[in-house]
Amino acid sequence: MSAVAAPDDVLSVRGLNVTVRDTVLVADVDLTVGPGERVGLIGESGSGKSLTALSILGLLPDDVVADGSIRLAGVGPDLVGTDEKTLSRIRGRDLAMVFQEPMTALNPTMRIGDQIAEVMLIHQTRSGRAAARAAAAELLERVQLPPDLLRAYPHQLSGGQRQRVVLAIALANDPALLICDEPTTALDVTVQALVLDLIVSGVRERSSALLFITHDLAVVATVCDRVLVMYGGRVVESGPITTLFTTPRHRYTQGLLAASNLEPHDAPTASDFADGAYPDSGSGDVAPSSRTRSRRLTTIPGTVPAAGHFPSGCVFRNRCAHATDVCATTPPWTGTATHGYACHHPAGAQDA
Amino acid sequence: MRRLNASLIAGGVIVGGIVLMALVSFVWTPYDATLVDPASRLAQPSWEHWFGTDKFGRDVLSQIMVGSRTTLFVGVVAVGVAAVIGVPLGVLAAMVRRWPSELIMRANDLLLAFPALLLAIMFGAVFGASTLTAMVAIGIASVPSFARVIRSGALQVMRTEYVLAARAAGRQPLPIALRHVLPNVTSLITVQASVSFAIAVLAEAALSFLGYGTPPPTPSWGRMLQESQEFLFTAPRLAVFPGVAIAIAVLGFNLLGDGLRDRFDPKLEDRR
Amino acid sequence: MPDQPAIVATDLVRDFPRPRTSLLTPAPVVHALRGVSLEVKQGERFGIVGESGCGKSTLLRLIAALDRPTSGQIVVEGTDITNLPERRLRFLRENLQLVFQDPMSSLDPRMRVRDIIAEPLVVQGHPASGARVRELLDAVGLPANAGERYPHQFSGGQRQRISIARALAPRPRILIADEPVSALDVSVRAQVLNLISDLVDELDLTLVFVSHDLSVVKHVCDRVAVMNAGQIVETGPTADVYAAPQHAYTQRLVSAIPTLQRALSGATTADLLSHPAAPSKGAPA
Amino acid sequence: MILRLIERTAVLLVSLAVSSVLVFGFMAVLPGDPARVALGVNASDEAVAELRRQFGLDRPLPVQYVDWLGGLLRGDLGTSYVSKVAIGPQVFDRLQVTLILVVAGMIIALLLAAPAGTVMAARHRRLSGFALSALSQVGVAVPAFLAGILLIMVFAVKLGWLPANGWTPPAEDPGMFLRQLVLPALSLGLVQGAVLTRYVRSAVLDVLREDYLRTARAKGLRPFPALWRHGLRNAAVPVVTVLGLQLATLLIGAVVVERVFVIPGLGSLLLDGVSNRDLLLVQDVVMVLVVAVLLVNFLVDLLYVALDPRLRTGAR
Repeated sequence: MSAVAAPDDVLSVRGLNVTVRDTVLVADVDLTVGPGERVGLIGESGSGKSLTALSILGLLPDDVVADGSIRLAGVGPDLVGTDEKTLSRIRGRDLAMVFQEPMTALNPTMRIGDQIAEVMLIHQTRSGRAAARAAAAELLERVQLPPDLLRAYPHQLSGGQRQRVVLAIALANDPALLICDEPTTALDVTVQALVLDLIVSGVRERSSALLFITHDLAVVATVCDRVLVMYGGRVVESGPITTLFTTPRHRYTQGLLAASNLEPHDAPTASDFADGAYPDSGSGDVAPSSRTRSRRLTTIPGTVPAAGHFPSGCVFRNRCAHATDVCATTPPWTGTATHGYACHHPAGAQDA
Repeated sequence: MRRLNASLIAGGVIVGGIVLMALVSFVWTPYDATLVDPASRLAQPSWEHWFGTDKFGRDVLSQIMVGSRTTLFVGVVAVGVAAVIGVPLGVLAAMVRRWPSELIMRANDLLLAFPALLLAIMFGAVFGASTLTAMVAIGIASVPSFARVIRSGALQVMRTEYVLAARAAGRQPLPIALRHVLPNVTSLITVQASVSFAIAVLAEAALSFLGYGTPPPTPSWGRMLQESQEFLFTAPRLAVFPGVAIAIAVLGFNLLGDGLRDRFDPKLEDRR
Repeated sequence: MPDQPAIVATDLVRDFPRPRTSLLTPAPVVHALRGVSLEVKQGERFGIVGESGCGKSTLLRLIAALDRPTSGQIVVEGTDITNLPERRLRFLRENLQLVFQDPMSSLDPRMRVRDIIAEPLVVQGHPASGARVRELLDAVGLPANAGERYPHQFSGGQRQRISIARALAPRPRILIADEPVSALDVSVRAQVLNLISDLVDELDLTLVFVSHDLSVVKHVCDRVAVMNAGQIVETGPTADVYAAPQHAYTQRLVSAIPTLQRALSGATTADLLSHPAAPSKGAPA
Repeated sequence: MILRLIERTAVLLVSLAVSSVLVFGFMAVLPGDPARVALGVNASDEAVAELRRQFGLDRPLPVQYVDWLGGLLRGDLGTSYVSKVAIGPQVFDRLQVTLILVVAGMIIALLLAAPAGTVMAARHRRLSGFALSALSQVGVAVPAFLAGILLIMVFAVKLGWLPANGWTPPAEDPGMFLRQLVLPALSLGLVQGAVLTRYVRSAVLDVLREDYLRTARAKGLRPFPALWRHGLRNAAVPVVTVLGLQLATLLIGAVVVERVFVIPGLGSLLLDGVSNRDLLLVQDVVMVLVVAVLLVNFLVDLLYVALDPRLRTGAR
């Protein structure tokens, strides 16, 4: 991983490790986000994607420890190991975050308007209470909520409305980087559409960079320019959306794409699997009749291991049909910092 | 499991120690706990009397040992009464429709207005003070907290999909209560029993102190404290030994309760 | 009677009273279902799609006789179950089984897997032989020794397999799956969907599959009913509903679903909000 | 919100009515004859009959109940069968003493518990938090009367700083009143404070785990300001519930402390009543205590509404 970050990157994460006691949850993650760039981070449960986000924000739970390097443009020190005082000046101003669960993200005993105004008063980006309140009203309007909600309490709002309030808080100080951690997972699909659109237009208006974390391939493809795929606490592949989703190289990415493809099997991404490269050993299915053959999905055998129980070397090798002895060693990164993969037997190579 | 649960171990050791002391007292005590010995009244602690003697010359250590039986006996019966009434009430309140459930809980709340001490004094006024009235009064006064805790646990169980699945398979309410609800609230029952036990020990001590608990000559920590009061200036140790015994017993049951709670609910594990 | 429909619901209404909030106005009522009618044929794979609060869970509970409608009628395999007392629902309890959404809450943590799977058999007085439990475990792709273990020793996907085994134990003819894959990882979701598909075929089951995700329903089901605000707004073959939604709500729903195909052909978040007449409109707003 | 107030008031009134029936029923029906009890087993039948007539005990129970309840509502608690003295004035005198004691104890408990519990929660992974937590566990295990005895041993016997017992009304000698109040109020307050500390700690720990506190941190608030601005009010909601129950316990718990410090409060009146077999006095004092507890619970319910907007405005 010899990639050198471009000097103007908004966010540059190098060799990030996250551990809890003796268990490694995130290992050696490199990640850059350029100015105005929208980068996706996808992975299933236990992939370490949320911990990566919390490390950047410096809000890991008490006994969880990060090391490595996290740098934010325009901010002097490395965010890893920086004192709380410095971090708190960055959070909410240069770096903002939208969390997954809108129902609990807002203080139930404080009015919406005060909660939005607060983030501007903390960082003194507006002069005084009145200005902050006026700005709060404007922010509400930008997320398509009526200004009279300023006086409402969170329980009077629906989940989608609350998430828009959280977004308004996050965007209030025009952050250089917005991090969204599964911002629409708890929302209905029609509400998701609106929130996604507000996120994208919000960062675009401010030329903010976006780090978007999700498990949903279609969402990430719609929202982002570039994507990193995480599995077992490691980045296994990264690249521009179109390239990565049409010609995946890592076997996990390939399997994930095939498994989430619910369309009839003529999509190009699945062709690699039609030859039965993945014996569906783990699922013990009964023999498919002719009628369901068209309905069968390509699967990745087995289940996602619990944190700390991923194999050594390539974290995917115990579920991978292409795994060989060499996979017991950690696969090297092939490609550039923004486009590459870590696989001994990549798809599309001779031996595939 | 996971980390060493210090509360559970400490609580277990203390409670185990008290139970052991009570058991030993059946077969052996240094002296007969009720033996009056005018020759050695208010003796200082010595090799003959480790904790000294009281105003009648009775051996304090022997009284503490035998007193632990009273404490445990009252606790067991009181917690038993509370659990036998409170657990079914709580489960019932969780399983019936809205308004009968509301009625049960309102009645329950009303009972909260009659704390153990007040009930025991009322019982004492009417039936005369005895160990039995104390136990029953403490037990009844502990019903509301049992019912409340069990109801909220049972409500959670009733909302699970496995109860829905059992209903879809044709399980009737009573088997659901027995097969699914009760087993899943046992941890709550154990925790609550432990906490209630501590409260019962406190209440028994207070009642005996007031003269509404165990009547003489049966030794009781609370009454030992009360008898010690006239010697506060001359022999304060008479208050110290039973006082420490009460505090350790309560501490033990509270720690046990906390430890069990941490053990059963890993979410709350780091609350200690 | 092979031709009689598996489930017929007629004009189902279910109101839930809410606590009063004011003295002057009557107690508010939540209209969970406002007149739902549907018919599921024998052997059909019927999907119900809708967002949270649309009434789909209420509808399921009514069909499974776990709740009673305020008005309307439900007939399952020719028997009117609307007002049948529990003791006369035995045929339903044997012939209709459910699989739930949450793999964490759907299995009693205090029971061994074999007891969980055998519960429907025991309830209905069948001999719950070890052989039957092993057979069921095998059918859902779990090893025979899984029966000795407790639910927490399994992953989410495996728990859903256990749920499915339990549902199949009394040899039901109708399987109702309530969001069975919503809580699962994508890579595991495919396995469980395959399993359900295979079992439905193998055992000739009628499947009612409820989901918020139209793409999944489209994959699994032949026909779909789209629910919104307590009503069915559109019913039809899934492919048709997906390709050419008629009702305004369905149109909004279909266009809001992000898909890889659309994204890769240039769809943006703004397109999710537009109507599906032109699904890939190109330029960002 | 008005509906809630009406509902709560209705619950209070029904609770009061039911508990009055319970108290009356328990004292009147179960034990047999209060006149016999008052006069003792050796009294002649004529004397007992005379007493029954004098106090209207020969009337049907419902009539007696209505009479008693009517008296209660007018503030007339009747006349003692034993001392033949009006009970009302005694009870209200004694109630004042007990209330002073309980309120002083509660203030000490709160002053102790709020900061200690918060610090324990905020530092629950550090040694200081653990040490405070262990200390509070020990505090919980000490009954108030034992704390009283220990305080007397240290501050009255050993150091001689404060009087060991006694009570002086504040109007008579404010200095003495305060000096005598310190130890009993402390013995109630320290113990209740320890109990309350555990609840404050657990409420604050709960709040610390809430998503909105993480949101507050993500806004740029440092841990303590985040807890102060967003946590305390939310943590107060469960603590207030406990506070209500605690006040009830404290009212009754004062009985024992009054005995230790020889204070003429409601508790000692109750105990005197019991030992003098003065059943009407016992019945009245019990009823007054129960009314006090129910009133406290009612006020706590209202405080709840003030703290939590979710109870004030209906959901959307």
